[in-house]
Amino acid sequence: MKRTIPLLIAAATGFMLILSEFIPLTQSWGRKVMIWFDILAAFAFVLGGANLLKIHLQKISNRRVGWGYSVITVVAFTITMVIGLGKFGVTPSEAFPDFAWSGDYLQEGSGFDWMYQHIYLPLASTMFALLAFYIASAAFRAFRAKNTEAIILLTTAFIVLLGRTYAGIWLTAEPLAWLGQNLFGDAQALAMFRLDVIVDNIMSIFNMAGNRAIMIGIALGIVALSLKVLLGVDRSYLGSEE
Amino acid sequence: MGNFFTNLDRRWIFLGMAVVVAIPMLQGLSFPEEPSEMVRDVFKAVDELPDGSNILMAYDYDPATKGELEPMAATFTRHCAKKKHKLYFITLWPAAVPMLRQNIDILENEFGNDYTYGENYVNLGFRPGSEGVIKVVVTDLKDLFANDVNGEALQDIPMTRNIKNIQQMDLIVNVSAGTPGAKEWVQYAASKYQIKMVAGVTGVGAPALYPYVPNQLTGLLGAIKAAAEYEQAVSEAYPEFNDNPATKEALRRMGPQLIAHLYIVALIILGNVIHFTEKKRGVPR
Amino acid sequence: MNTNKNVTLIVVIVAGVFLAIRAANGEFGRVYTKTETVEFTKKVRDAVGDSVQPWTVERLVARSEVNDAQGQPRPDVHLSINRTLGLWIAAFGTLCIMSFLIGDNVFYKLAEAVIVGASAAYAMVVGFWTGIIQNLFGKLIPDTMRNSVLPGLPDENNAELVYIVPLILSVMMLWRLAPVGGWISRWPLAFFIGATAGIRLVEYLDADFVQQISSSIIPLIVVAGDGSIDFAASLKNSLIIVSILTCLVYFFFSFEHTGVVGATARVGIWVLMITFGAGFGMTVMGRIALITDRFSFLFFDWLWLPKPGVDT
Amino acid sequence: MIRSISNPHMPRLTLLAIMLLTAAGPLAAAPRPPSQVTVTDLPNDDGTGLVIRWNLSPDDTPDAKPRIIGQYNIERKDNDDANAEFELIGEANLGEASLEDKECERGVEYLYRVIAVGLDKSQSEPTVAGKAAAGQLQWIDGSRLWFGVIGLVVCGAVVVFIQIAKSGRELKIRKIAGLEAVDEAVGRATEMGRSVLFIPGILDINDMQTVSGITVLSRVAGLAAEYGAQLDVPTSRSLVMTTARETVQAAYLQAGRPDAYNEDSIYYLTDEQFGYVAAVTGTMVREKPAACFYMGAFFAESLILAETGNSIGAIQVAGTAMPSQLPFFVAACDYTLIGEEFFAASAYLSGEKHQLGSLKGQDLGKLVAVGLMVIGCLLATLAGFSEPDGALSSVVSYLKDHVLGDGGLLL
Repeated sequence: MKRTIPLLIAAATGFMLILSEFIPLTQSWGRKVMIWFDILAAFAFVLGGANLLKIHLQKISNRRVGWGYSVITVVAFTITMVIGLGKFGVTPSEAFPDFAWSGDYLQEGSGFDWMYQHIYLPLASTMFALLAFYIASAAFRAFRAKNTEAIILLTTAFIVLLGRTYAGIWLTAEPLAWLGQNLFGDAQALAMFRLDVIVDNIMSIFNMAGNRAIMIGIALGIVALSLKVLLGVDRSYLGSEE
Repeated sequence: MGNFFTNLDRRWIFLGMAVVVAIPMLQGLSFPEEPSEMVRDVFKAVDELPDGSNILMAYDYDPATKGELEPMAATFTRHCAKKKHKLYFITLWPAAVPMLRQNIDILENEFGNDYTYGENYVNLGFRPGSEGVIKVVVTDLKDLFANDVNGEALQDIPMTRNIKNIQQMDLIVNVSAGTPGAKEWVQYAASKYQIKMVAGVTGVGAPALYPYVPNQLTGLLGAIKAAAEYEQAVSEAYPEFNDNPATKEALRRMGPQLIAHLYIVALIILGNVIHFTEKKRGVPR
Repeated sequence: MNTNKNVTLIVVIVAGVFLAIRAANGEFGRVYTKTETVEFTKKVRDAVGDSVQPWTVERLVARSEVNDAQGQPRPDVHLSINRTLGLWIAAFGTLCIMSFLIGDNVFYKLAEAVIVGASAAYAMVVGFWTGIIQNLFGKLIPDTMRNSVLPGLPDENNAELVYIVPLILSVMMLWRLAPVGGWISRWPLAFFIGATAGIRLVEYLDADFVQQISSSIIPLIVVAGDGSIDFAASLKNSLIIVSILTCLVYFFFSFEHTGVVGATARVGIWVLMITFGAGFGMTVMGRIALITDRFSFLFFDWLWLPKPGVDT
Repeated sequence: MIRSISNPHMPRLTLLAIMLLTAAGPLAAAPRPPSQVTVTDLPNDDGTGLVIRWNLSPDDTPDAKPRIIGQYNIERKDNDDANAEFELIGEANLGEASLEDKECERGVEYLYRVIAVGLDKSQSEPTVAGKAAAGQLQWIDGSRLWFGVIGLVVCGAVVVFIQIAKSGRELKIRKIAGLEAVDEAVGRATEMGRSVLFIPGILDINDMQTVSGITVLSRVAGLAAEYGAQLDVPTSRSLVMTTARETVQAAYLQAGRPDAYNEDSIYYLTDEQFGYVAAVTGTMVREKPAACFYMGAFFAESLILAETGNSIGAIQVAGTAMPSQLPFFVAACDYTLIGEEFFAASAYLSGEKHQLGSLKGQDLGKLVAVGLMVIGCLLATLAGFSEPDGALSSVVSYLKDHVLGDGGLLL
């Protein structure tokens, strides 16, 4: 029972929405349901947030290793939440000065904006920026000519890396123009071997083709998985019968 | 030594990355760029107009996108000033007002002899209404902009006295970080009234605008690389700019890029050298 | 481990001394603002009359604008204590995260603890104001919302009672926290997973299957306007089609990769490798830009080092 | 004014007249009206759309400099309401001769009129449509019929093959390297006494990649339960946490180890991408899991995760359908399930024969794709050599615009 009803709900909802795509009267249903999903996700924060607090409070009360950091997490969480929900430091919107709560929660100069600008944003964007370092170490370690596939991978990356900067042009433009001029009497004769031109061709031919094939495969994979979910063939997301 | 590289601690790679980015930044290192066809089209659109043409400088970007767009906007301003064009600054973004100010500072500081407020350039400032503003100013500028940013009536400013609407502009230069921006200027002004237009946009925004080139949009600069190429094109045509390091901002930002790219290329080579020496020595992996 | 600690200690001390010297010379990051009074538009002024007095806001002033042309401090500009503090906190946080590159350490753990707590709450606050207030209550009880937090809601928006459905589903979801009947939360989950399957099936089949096939229908031999054959374009089109087909062969599950299929699939893998290599190479520029942005924050916004070309 | 009048075709006298009229003030020189206003039903909609078409005003020509016409105003009124007045419902740019009004009420007859508006805001005489019209409701979206046929073929193939597999027929399916590694990775983690880390992507459960990740998690959890390895599942969405808990609990139950299931090992961190990554990488360097699985939708964090996992020497298996992140997983992980393989993983790992049927169905879908592309390209090539508007060209355009487009069944 505890699995059958949800299964029926999923199947009915899914097939109905598939059908709705072919009926003009109902074509907007899919969009509406996704807005509903956002609402549910917002409510579900209560579950996630409660769990986050629970885990850290447990850590603190058990004095487990690193419980001090848990204190910081709980404090940061609570302060951010109170300031954001309470719209601390938010003035009314200039269009509606007589409504005290009309200001945007992320209004410039408000408490939440301060937290966003000076804590969340620098930390998150630095985390993001670490990628510059990891991309270097990945290039060093992963691009080794172990087999044909690896050679192709690294050669392409190599060409694209060079061709995207002035180095590629500097390395190939002048020499190729000179060669073309002297061999064929036309400076443009060998222009297609310029690194920047090769990069353009790689992107518009192979990269495009590869991505397109991947996309077609993904579409089929999603169709098959969706059908399996709707038909109840794959019901692992539902949990157990008990 | 060989052992050092085989067991290379990746923190050395990280340190190398930090150095190759930081040093060119602090030194202001830059390298020449080769302007692409598209960038040359943008350059020509500004350069081939007769001196003293009317240009609408529509700068719609904010501090968040300044990093990508400021060098472009500054180069547009300088290039136009070199051609002694009459510049009408305007924006649809409230946050862009300080950006207009910065570009006007360039005019005052570097072209003060040629540029007098009200005769050669005017700052119309910001008006709310997004594309609605464009729809109005294409037919009647003074309907929305009775005054300039200082509150002076356009009727009393020599260069705006006879401007009825922006169809009288010879070119629209738009630097845009999103909506409203380049797309709206193309749709409601440039393509509707066949006004020539060039635009500079962020890397993210560029692909959506390519379809407009070249019919509705004479040229498009996408991201800092195109800005660097444009700086290059301008400084090739006007070598006197070479004395002013501020004209090389985008080129300078491409400096760390080039070195970092070469660094990664070097790492790939180094990785393979290690790989093959190990194979030769038969080090088991 | 010990060397690590020593190196870190030395780095921290050197950095501290450097900062102290700069601070002694007055060369450290500060943020300036000026106080402005908001101006109501005429429409607003007519609507509210004198009942509400305009308030003041602090506007950021660029470093170059702090002094006027003669180098004298502008009278309306003043140092903003809380934003200067924010600048230093931001710089400290940036360094804490970067220290992870050296290895796990107390600073990173500190930053991690802060960002997890702050960003989880941030997401919740955003979800509350947009998901629950705007999307749910704005639709369900627009009049109440218009009179309180969302005065800008268009007058013609009437209550959409159908939004009672997500509210009920959400309550069922939260029933998990109740001591009994937690299984009821499976119903909303099943509803949304079913909906996801249905919606995405159609979406992907349309955009990623049918439309991709459609844009792959191109002539293999391109004939130019004057009847001659455009060799470059023909080669390009043929390569595109051959590449797509070989990649698709790689993805077939029914055949082992041996014989002709194996050889074709091998070519398909090569195309995929070119795709990935190119993808990797193209991404580098964006990633370097990220780190230059962070460095530029540290060097120029925080440390006030001379910016080449601007301050020299 | 004079500077811009450069049309050589316009008789000088008219020019002079226009100049005089313009000079005389706004009363004069109202543009000439458009003509032939017709209104038809907007096809394939729910009856709330009408299409208004007109012939351009004679003053609306591209070579008129300065332009005389600024835009067209389209107004409508309820035809059955005697007191109704015309209301402006849309504006069209100069040079445009049609407008879709999608804001109609179903069943209400509307009368439309179109007015040419000059640059000086002077309005032409309105041209009223010949007759009023009401939107028609279409029950089926005809433009999607072909799409429905293709969808039926692909979905039908999946369903039919699942049925065939259920009936017990053996289906031959090739091996996928990354999937063999799943077992090995969990086994190694158990041997080393370290944990298994599973990351189901960073999107919510309303993305199929997350659903696919959860199905793979179900198998990984089953293995972990069987071997007695510790499983760690940090999630970046509350609903994913909830779903994953159900799934993992069921897997432990099925493996006969319900007691070993620990709810707290599946926990929510934060919705924000980089906050989540910061916490996960921190956990990784501290707990040092021996096996890391990245199965779901990933963005820029893919490389941060994979490089950190690599630095702690974990076996890493990734699966995603994000084409932009595949390069990084391919470069930094031991095994990567590319796109479709990732969706196939749950069928493989389930060990249930009938699930494999879906893979055969997917293959048939690929055959359809290959067939359509080959036939289409050959036809397009041949069409290049025949007359531009010949039969071949129309076949190709029928294939592209109708079969694979939204043109509907009929030409």
